[in-house]
Amino acid sequence: MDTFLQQLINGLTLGSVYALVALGYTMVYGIIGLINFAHGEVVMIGAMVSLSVIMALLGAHAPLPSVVIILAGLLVAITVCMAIAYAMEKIAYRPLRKAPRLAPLITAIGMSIILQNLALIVWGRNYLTFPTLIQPTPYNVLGASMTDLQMLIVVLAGLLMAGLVFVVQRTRLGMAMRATAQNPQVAGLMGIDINVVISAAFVIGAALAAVAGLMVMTYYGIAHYYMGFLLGLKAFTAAVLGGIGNLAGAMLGGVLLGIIEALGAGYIGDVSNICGFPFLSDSLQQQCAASEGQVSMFGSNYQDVFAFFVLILVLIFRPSGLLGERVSERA
Amino acid sequence: MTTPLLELKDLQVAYGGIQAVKGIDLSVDQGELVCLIGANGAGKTTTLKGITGLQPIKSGKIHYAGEDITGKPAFQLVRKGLSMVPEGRGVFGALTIEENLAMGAYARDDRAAIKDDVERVFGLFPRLKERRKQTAGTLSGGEQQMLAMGRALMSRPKLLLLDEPSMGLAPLMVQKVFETVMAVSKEGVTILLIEQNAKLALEVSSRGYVMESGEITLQGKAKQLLSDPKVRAAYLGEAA
Amino acid sequence: MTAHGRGKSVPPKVWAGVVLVALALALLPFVAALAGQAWVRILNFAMIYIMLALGLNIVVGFAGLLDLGYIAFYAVGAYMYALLASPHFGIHLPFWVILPLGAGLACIFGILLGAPTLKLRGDYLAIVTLGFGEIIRIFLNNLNTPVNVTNGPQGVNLIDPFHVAGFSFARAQSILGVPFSGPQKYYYVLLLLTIGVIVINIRLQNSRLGRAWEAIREDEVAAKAMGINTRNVKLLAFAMGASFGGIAGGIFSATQEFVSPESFGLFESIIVLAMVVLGGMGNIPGVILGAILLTLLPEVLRSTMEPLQNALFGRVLLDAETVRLLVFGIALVAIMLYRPAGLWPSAVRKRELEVPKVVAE
Amino acid sequence: MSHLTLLIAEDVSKRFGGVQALADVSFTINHGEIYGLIGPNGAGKTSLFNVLTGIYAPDGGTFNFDGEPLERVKPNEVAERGIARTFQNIRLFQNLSALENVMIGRHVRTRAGVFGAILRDKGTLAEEAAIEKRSYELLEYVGVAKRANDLAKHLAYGDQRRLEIARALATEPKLLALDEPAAGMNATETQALKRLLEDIRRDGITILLIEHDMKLVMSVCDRVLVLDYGKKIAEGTAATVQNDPKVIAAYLGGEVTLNLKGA
Repeated sequence: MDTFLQQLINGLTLGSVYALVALGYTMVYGIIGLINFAHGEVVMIGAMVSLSVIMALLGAHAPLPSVVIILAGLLVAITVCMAIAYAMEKIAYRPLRKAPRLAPLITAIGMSIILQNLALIVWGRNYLTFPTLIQPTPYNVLGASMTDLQMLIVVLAGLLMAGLVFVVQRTRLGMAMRATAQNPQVAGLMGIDINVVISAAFVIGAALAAVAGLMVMTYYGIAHYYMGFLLGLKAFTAAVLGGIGNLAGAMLGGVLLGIIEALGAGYIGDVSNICGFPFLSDSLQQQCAASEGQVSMFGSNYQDVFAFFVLILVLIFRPSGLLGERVSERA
Repeated sequence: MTTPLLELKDLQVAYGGIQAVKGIDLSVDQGELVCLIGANGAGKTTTLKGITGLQPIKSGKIHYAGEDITGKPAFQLVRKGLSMVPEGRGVFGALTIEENLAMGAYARDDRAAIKDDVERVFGLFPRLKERRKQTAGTLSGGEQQMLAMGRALMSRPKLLLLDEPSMGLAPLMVQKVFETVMAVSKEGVTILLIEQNAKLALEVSSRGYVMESGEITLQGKAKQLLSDPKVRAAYLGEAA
Repeated sequence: MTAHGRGKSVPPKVWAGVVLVALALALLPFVAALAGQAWVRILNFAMIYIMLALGLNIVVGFAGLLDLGYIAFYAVGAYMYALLASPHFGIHLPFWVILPLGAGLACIFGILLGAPTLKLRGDYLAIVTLGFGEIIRIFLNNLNTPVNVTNGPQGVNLIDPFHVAGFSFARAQSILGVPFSGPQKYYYVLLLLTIGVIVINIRLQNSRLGRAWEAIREDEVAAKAMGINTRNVKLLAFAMGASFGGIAGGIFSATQEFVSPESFGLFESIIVLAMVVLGGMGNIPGVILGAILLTLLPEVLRSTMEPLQNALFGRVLLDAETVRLLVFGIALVAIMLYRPAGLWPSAVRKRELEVPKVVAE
Repeated sequence: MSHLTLLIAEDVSKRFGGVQALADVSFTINHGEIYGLIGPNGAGKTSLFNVLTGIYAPDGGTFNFDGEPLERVKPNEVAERGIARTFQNIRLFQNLSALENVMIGRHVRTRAGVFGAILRDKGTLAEEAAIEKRSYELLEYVGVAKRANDLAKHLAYGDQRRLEIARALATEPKLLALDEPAAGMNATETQALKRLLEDIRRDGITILLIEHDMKLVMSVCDRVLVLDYGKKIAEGTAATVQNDPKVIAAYLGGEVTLNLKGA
């Protein structure tokens, strides 16, 4: 039982990060129908920039508390990510808004590669370690352990999501975003400059991505130029799982995917234990004997496969996702 | 001789290889209710889209309130008091009625006056007030048309362009819509009305233009057009 | 009626051209060898990429379906060959048995992936195929325990090269007094296969089926209204493309004599996609050009950039590999923005410049 | 069912959200006639086309085509059964040549598969030659043969409309359903279209015609069905329909009386 609860807590933490990233995919997709392939790279840039700033401040021996140093890193990362997302939309996506769907999708893939390799040039090929500014303290939660860092991630992600929901539901800009998502032409007739709205969706998504980048980095303690790819793909899966274009869906999908992954990784070994089968070969039976009857077909190294299976299954059986009602038909 | 509020000079619009509007002249004076009628596919909607920049125009000039607005995007025109109710209504189905109306006032920032205007629209269409918290997608076609018109009024337009407000509506609704058009006109809003329903359009208008295959073939006082056999011919394909 | 069947009477000029090209292709490996055997290997790689790109072109270029997991079929073909012709399982089947098997297995994978997903809209399909590609890679990486199927991240070593009755394509030897290196011998095998793949592609494009693919790409609703069973025809595109990937994979295995999961990452898929896009989606000569250009690019970068940087800065600031990927990314964006039809405008577009033929009869 | 009838539609209905696009529409089309379908904007004409050709499933009602029921049939099967259509806003394969567009129309009446394409055996080559020949003939038939090798998107609007008809004819339909073929044509082009429609009919193909050009409808159609708000309001010869007060009201407006003082 405590494994279950433990995996649930780990899944919730990771899922909160997925949800933040998924919101960026879903906002952009909801408004212009584009899978912004490069969004995962924005997360990576967020992690890298904040790391660089933090290292620089530590290196300068500035007499600042850790929290201030981290916040400074975060602020710079957010600014850089927003600027990148804004430029990306303007240069690579806007000119193709009326082109066939394949074209912007291919430029998005191109942008993803460009950002990744620029990061490779700037930060190198090696894993970078996050300095131990925060020493996570574990707390006992119903027999399982949850660190204060995990709590912070979950709470902060929750607050940010609540903030986004407020912006989208209650502000003028949010209303303009919802209107543009439904019918950009009529939105224009209302006096909305849809270019501004689309830029806003990109920029807000990028800010959330920057925060997510810092969270992942502190959680795992490392950053890498390639980290955005898998994270982005999983977050996209989360968005699809919840119903792409739907904010609540992205949050639900993120948390759900995190939990599926954590539970999957926790239990796949037991589920695929093959020692109970009588038709095992001699060598396998020897392995079973040597490992107290625990030889699994699949281990936790298959963790990353779950997201893809979830993605494929959702798209085949419920392409509109859990909360999505319909997938808008756009030519 | 005052300058007209809206004036089209030799407007030509083409898309996808088809010349939909072949050089038309048209003007609407301050306070007038003018209709542009014609059969389906005559180029009426394309004309409106050309005016509001939704469809790029090929050549010609568009003047509004003494200013050249040729090629200006729609979102800038709203701020100048030129508002359009698109064909098929175009309400935001997932937004509530109140939010739709708020969208209509997007270009304004006088909060108190906006609030008054919402009440004014609700006065015009009590049905909408009853359902203010519902999403617009749940409304019937006629109610959606009312919402679309109410939303356009929220921008406090000087000139209102209406594209086929009666399309697909039951007769009772059509009547209600036209009565509203007249009421709005009486309040001093200048209106250019596009309609397929020629009889109704001419009954409420002071002047009318008849469009056929991208050209204006007849124009004049609404009363005269109403009894002109050529109008009927233009619609039913009879030899006039 | 055969009068306007395409190219019935070939003028002598064209024949002369064909002979010249054939001669040039025959001599090419020896010219390349002057610059080093490495360049012969690069030529061989270019041909493997041409096959891959043409296979992907059927799916993306003809039928308009964005497949980002295409490299998985390449992997299936490569591992098929590696496992059936290496000491790993001690099985040593001849290549002419394995290549068709690999093509067939890749084809089955293509159908398995395509059947449930082809009703999805274009961009969803792209992501699902990408996920599929990653799943295949993860399995290749991990299927070494508890039963060792793929040998995991270490890959499979000592794979048999092509050989027919004692004649090995990997060994250097002198034939009729002319010294041939291993890669040079492979060159001719690859050349034959590549020409075969090109001919098949041209024939497919100019067939009832090729037209159906292009119809679906242009307008799926209209294609249905014309009586085209779009689901089956799309599935066929997927299966055909996958088969070519499988064949290319088998040859890759044999020429390298080593495979590992690392060769089949998402970037390989994107590189092949970049070849198709750069050359011109749907246009066979363009795709071939794209494959050649993008195979040569990293080599050119490697042989110019690093010496250049050494000369300028005294050290290498940017390695060629990074710059190569960066250039691919920039190429994808720039082509879509400025030349969406690719570097080589398609034949159809050229055809319209011709004076309209008077109708036969 | 008489041997004269080709298509029987009974009580066909279709709703979209809150809008009743078609309400219990029934009609029959006889072999060899040109049957007009008219009505104001939004009356449900194109919806009827889409339901007939399998693009949408009807909510209720049945079609019987050529003696057999036509229900829950996919668009490609509808084409195979012998109904070909054109689209209101031209849906040609824009980046393919005019000839290739028509050749694609032959798809459903030909057989060659992967192996035929690769091996180019005698049968496949003969079929290809026959496809090309027939397609040229059809281009000549509709009068765009001179532009056979031009991309569809570079054809003049009227030519595109005619090319779309040629493509539909290539499927060897028993019923040719045309959605506003004269839209965007000038008077001369419309005259040529009228002659083309008469030729097609003379060659034994039945035509279902949606059209807004009333002159064309009245001069070419044997019988006309008038829809308004998704309901059938009249059916008959051009002359009867033209003088039907309900039709006049639907087009010019009449049923609605305004309380001009009340507003």
